[in-house]
Amino acid sequence: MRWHQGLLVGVVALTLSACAGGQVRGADRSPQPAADTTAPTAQTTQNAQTTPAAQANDKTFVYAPNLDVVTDWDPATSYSNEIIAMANIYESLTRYNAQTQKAEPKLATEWTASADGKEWTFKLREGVTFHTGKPLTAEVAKQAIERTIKLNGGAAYIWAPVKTIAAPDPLTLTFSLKYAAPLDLVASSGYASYIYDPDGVSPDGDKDGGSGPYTIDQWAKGKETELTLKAYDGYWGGWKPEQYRKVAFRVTEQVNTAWQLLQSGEVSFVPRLNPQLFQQASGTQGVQTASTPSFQNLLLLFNTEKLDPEVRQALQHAIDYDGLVAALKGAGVKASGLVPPGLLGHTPGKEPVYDMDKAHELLQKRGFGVDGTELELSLTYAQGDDDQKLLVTLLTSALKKVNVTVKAKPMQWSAQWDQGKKGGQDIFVMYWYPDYADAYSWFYNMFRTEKETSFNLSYLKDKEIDKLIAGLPALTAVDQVKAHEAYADLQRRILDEQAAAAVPYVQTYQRALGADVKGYVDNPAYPNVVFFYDVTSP
Amino acid sequence: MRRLGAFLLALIVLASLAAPWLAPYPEDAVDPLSSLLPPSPEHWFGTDQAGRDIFSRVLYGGQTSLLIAIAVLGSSALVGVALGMTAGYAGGWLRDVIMRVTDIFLAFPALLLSVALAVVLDPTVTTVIVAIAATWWPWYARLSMSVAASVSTRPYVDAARCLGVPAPLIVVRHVLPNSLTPVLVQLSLDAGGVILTAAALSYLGLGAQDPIAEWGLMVEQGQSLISTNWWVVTFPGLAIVLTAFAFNVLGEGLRNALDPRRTVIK
Amino acid sequence: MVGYLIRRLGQALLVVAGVVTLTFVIMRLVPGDPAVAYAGPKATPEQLAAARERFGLDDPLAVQLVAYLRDLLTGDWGTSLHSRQPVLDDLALAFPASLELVGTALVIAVAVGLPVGVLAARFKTRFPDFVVRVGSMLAVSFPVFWLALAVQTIFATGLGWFPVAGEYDGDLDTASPLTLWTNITVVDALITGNWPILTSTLWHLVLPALVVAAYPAGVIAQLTRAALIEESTQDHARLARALGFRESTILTRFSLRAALNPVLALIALVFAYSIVNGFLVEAIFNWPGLGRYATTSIRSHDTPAIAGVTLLVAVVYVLANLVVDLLQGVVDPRARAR
Amino acid sequence: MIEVSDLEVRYGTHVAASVPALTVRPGECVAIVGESGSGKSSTLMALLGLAEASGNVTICGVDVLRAGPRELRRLRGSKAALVMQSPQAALPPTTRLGAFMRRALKLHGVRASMEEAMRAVLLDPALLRRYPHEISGGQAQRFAIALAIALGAEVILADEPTSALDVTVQAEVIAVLQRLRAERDLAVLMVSHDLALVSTIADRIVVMKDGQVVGTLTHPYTRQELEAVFGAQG
Repeated sequence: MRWHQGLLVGVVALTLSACAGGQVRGADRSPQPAADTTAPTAQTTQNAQTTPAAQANDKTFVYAPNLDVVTDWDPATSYSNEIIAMANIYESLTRYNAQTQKAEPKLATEWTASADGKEWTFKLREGVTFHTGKPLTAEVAKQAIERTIKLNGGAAYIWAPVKTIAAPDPLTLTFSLKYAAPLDLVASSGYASYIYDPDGVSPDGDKDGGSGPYTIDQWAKGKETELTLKAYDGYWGGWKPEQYRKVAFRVTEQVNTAWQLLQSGEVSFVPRLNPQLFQQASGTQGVQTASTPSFQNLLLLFNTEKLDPEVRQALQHAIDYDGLVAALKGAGVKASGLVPPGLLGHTPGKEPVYDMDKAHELLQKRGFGVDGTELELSLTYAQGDDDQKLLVTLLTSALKKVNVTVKAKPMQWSAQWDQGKKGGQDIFVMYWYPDYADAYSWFYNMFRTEKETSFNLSYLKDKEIDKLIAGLPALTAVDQVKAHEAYADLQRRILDEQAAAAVPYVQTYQRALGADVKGYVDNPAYPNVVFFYDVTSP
Repeated sequence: MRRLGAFLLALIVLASLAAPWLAPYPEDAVDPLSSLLPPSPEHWFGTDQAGRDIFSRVLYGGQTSLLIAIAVLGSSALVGVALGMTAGYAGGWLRDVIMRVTDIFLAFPALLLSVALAVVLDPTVTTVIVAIAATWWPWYARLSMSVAASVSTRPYVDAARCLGVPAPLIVVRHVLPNSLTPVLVQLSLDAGGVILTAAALSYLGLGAQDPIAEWGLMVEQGQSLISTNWWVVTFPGLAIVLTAFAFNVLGEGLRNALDPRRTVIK
Repeated sequence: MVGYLIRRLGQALLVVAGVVTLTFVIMRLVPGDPAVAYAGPKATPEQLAAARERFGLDDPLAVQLVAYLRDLLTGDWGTSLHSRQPVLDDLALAFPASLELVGTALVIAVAVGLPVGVLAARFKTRFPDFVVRVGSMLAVSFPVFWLALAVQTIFATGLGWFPVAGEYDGDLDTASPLTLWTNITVVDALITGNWPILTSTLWHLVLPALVVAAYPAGVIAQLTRAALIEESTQDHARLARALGFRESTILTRFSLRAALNPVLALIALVFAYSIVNGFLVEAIFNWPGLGRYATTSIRSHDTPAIAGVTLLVAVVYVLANLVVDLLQGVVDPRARAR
Repeated sequence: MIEVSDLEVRYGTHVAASVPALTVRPGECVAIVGESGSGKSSTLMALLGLAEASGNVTICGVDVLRAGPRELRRLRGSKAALVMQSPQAALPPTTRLGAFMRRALKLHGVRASMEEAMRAVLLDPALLRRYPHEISGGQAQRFAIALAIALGAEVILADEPTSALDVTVQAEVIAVLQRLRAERDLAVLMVSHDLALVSTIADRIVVMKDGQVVGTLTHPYTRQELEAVFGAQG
C-alpha cells in the first residue's frame, strides 16, 4: 500500500514542476508604466477634463472572430485571419476607399506616376515613429518592402511589377517598374504592403515593428481572449478621449454564442451573423447592424474542356438567382458580371436570368433534356458552408426537372482544390476575393491560360482573352476609362461567349455591433477588418 | 420495463419505414419562399432554412438512423465475433495478436477514429457505417473471446476434440451458440450509442450530407437558428433522444431477461 | 507486482505505437495536399512546393512514418500545419482546459452516479430504483451537442443563471492576473489564491461540466447498481445477513468496496470517451480546450496535429487504465495478488 | 435449543421443503442428509428467517417466523450462527478478518476476546490482520466457527461445512466443532450429502428426498438401517 501512494504523489509533483513556470498571464509585459493597467473606473471619466493626465476612456472594444486570430505575426508573409489585428498595428503607404474607388493617403501624403505608369514617387508623412521608437524614413520603408519581396510569402506577388526601389531623401520613395501597374492600388493591399521596422518583427508576438495606432498588449494562443491590443501613445494621429484605448479579440466559434454575448454587452462586434439572427438583431434594443456589399462573390466555374458550350449556357440559366438571394435573406446581393460593385471594372446591367425553358432548349440542342439522354454532372463545393449548401440544393432540384442529375460533393478546400487542379469535376463552386482593390485579380488568377492549373478551374485556354488580361495593369495605371471598356469586353467574352462561369451573388457583410459604437465604416477592401482608431464610444 | 422499450422502438421503426406514406411532403421538397416557417397545421414541426418540412425529414431521418444502426451493429458483430471466436478457441500467439490489435482499436477514441476515417472516405452514409463499425467491432471481439475461452474449456468441447472433430466445426456447433447470448445483449445496449455517434459525426459535417435527411445533420443546420427559429434544432434532437432511449430500455430489458447474472461493461 | 507493472507498461506502449501508426497512415491517405494548410488557401505553386519540401510531404509514406515515429520519441510531435507551431506546444496550451472540463465533469459524474447507484441497489425493484434506472437511461440517450445547446439556451440565455460562454470573465485578465503553473485555471487559481478568477471559472464551468457529466453519470449509476446487486447475492452477503447486519450496512460497508472494481475500470474508459465528447461541448460554450484545435485541424486536415490529438487522447486512455490498475490494488486487496 | 414443527419452505408457489417435526437440544448434533436439490439448504435458511416459510420455528425461545426484523437481527449471530459451504466466498473480500469480527461484536454489543476465540478454534490470532483470500479454506471455516463462539452463539447451523475442503482439513474442522459442542453445550444442526462423515458425529440423521423427510435414524446406526433408507432407491 505504501509504495502506491509514493508513486501517485511522485507523478503529481512531476507534472506540476514540468509545466510552465510562474509566468504571469494577465500582467503587462511591455515596459508600460504600471499606472496604465490599473485604469480608474467609469465614474472618474466625467472629471477626465479636469485631470488631462488621467485616462480618457478605458473602455475595451471586444471583437468576436469565429476563427483563431493569429497564424503568422510577420507583416511580410501574413496572409490569413490576423489581418483584423495587423491592419490596426501596421500601416501601408495608402488605404483604399470603396466610395471613391481610389487609394487615399496614409503613410504617403502624396504620390505621382510617370506618363507610362512605370515610374512612381511617394512623399512620406513627417513625425511618424514605429512602436520600436525608430522614426519612419524612406530608407526603412525601402528595407521593409525589399524584405517582403525577398521572403516571397503570402501575397508578396503583388510587388511583381517592381524592378528597383530608391530613397533619394529621407521622405521620398521612388519605384521603377518592369511594366506599367497601378502602384497606388498595390500599396493599399490588405496583405504584404505594410511599411514596418524589420527589427520589431517577432514570430511569437511579444513585440511588433508597426507604426499603427495600436500595439500588441497580450497574446495567449488557444485561449478564449486570444489577443489584446493597447493604444500606442506616440501615434502620429494623436488621441481623442472618446476613442478606444484597448482592444480584445474573444474567439467565439458558434455564431449563436456570439449573438448572446453581443446582447449581454460582453462583446462589441460580431463580423458575421446568419441571416435570421441578422434580421432579429436589426430589431433588438442595444444592438446596431451594418450591411455592406463585400468584394467577395460566389463563382461556379464550368469545365470548358468537358462540357459543351450550350450545356454551360444552360447551367447559367438553371440557377434560381432570385430564389437564392431571397433564401439568403440579405447575406448576398444579385451579382452583375464578374466584378463586384465598388471596384473599377464593375459593369452594371449584366444580371443573369433564371430561365428553365431556355436552359432545357439549350440542353436539347446537345441531345440531353427530358426526352434525351440523362446528363450527369459532378460538382464540388465547400464543406460546412451553409450558403453554398443552399445554392447546391436549389441547383440540384432545378436540374432534376430537366433530366440532369448533379452529384454534389462537399469537400475541404485543400481536397477540393487538389482535385480541381487535376480537372476532376464538371462544376467547381468557390468564393473569390482580391488581395488588393483591383478587379485584375479575378481575371489574372481564374481566366488566364495556365500551364500548371492553379486557380483557372474552368480550364479556359483562349489567346484573345489572355492578351486582354495582360494589358489590364497598364490601362488601370494610365487610362481608367479604357481600362473599364477592357473589363466589359473581357466579361462579355468569358460569361456570354465562352459561358465559362456563373456568378450567383456578391456576399454582403452582415455585421452586428453594440449600440454604443459610433462611426463604424465597413471597408470591403480589408475583409472583416475594423479600424478601431476610427470608431468612438460616447 | 422491457415492454416499454419494445413498444417505443416498434413505434419508431414503424414510423420510419412508413415515412414515404406518412410524411406529408417528399424528403427533399425545397421551397425557398416558405423557409423557416414555425410549426403549423400544414407543417407540424415547421420548415428549415431551405423550406423543407421538418416533420417529413425527421421521419426519413429515422430510416437513415436505423439503417446506420443495423448496418454498423451487424458488420461489427460479424467481424468481432469471428475474430473473438478464433482468438478464444485457438489461444496461444494468435490470441495475443488479435487481442493486441483489439486493444489498439479500443484505445482509439471511437469518435476520433470515425472522424479520421470519415475525412479519408468522402462523407456519405456508408462512410459513417464504416467509420463507426471500425471502432465498435473490438467490443464484440473482446466479449466473444472471453466467452469462447470459457466455453471451450467445457468437458464436452474436449470430448469433441478427442473424437477428432475439426476445429471450425466445434467452434460453430458448440462454442458459437453459447456465446451468442451475451453478444446479443450487448448489441441491443450499443444501438443507442451507435445512433449518438452517427449523429455526432453528421453534426461535425463528416457524416451524411445534404439533402439526405439525418438527425445529427439537421441539428447542426438548425443550431445557429436556436434563438430565432427554435423548432429547426429541437425536433431532430428529440428524435435522437427518443430513439436512443428506446434502444437503451430494450437493451436493459433484454439483458435482465436473457442474462440476469452477467454485468457487462460497455 | 513490479513485474506485472512493467508488462502492463510494455502493452501500453505497444498500443500507443499502434494508434499512432494507424492515425498517420489514415491521415496520409486523405485526398488533397496537406501543404495547403500551411501555405494558405491562395498559395502560389512555388509556395506550395516549398511547404511540401519543408515537411517532406513528397517522400514515400513509409519514410514519412519512420521519420514521424523517430521524432515522436525525441519529443518532437511535428509542426502543426495550420498553426505553424510545434504540435506539442499547441497541445500543452489547449489540453489543460479540456482536462479541467472533463475532470470536473467526471468528479460530478462519480459524485452523482455512485450514490444514486447505491440507492437504486438498496431499494431494488421499488420506486427509487425505477426512477434511477429511467433517469440514467435518459442521461445516456442525450446527444451531448444537442444537450449543450438546450442547456445553454435555457439556463444561460433564458434564465441568465449562468454565464453564456467562456472560461472566466474577460476583464479579470487585467483586474486580477493569474500566475500559470499547471495551465489548468482552477488549479492555478487555487494554488495562487486568486479567488476572483477561481469563482468566475467555477461559475463558467457549471453548465459545460454538467453536460459532459451526463453520459458518465448515467453509466456509472447503471454499473454501480448492477455490480452491487450482483455482490449482494454472493455468499458473504448472506453470511453478513445471518450475522444480523442491516441491509444498508452490508451494501455500503462490504459490497460497495468490492463493486468499485468494475466501476473504476469504467471510469478510465469513460474518461477518454468524455474528452472527445468535450470537444463538441467546448465549441458551444467557447471553452478554450482542445476541441477548437481538433476541429480546425480536422477541417484543414492538418495531419501532424490530428495525429497529435489522437495520440494524446490514446495516451490519456492508456494512462487512465494504468492509474485505475493501481487504484484497484488500493481499493480491492484481491487485485493486489494479481 | 431448536424446535421445529410442520415447517413448509416455499419459493413463490413451489414448496421446496416440508419438515413435520425436528428438535435439537443443547449439546446434541443433528444432521440433515440428502442429494442436492432435496431442500436441505432451504430448510436451514428458513430456520434463520432468511427464506419464505410457514409453520413454526423457535430457536433459543425466539419464534423466528413471527418475530420482528429487529428481534430477528438480535437472534442472528448472537444466538444462532451460520457456517457456510465455501469458506472464502463467505467472508467479505475487502475487509480484514479482525475488522469484520470486531464490527460483528460491536453490532451485538458483545465484549469478547477475539484472540481467545481464535485460539479456541486452533487459529493463530495474527491471522486476524489477513484478508479472506490470504488464508486457506480450512482456516476460513474455523474462523467462521470462532466468529460464532465469540458472539456467544448457542446454536450453530452448518450448511455443508466441509464439502469444499479436502479430507485432512475436514477432520480438523469436525474435531473443533465436536470439542466446542461438548465444552459449550452447543446445539448443532448440520446439512450435508456426505453420509459417511455425518454418521461419525451426528446423534440423529434426518434423511430428506425431494423436499420430504423420508426417515430418521438414531445413533448407533446399523448397516441395515442405512441400506433400508438408501438402498431402497438403488
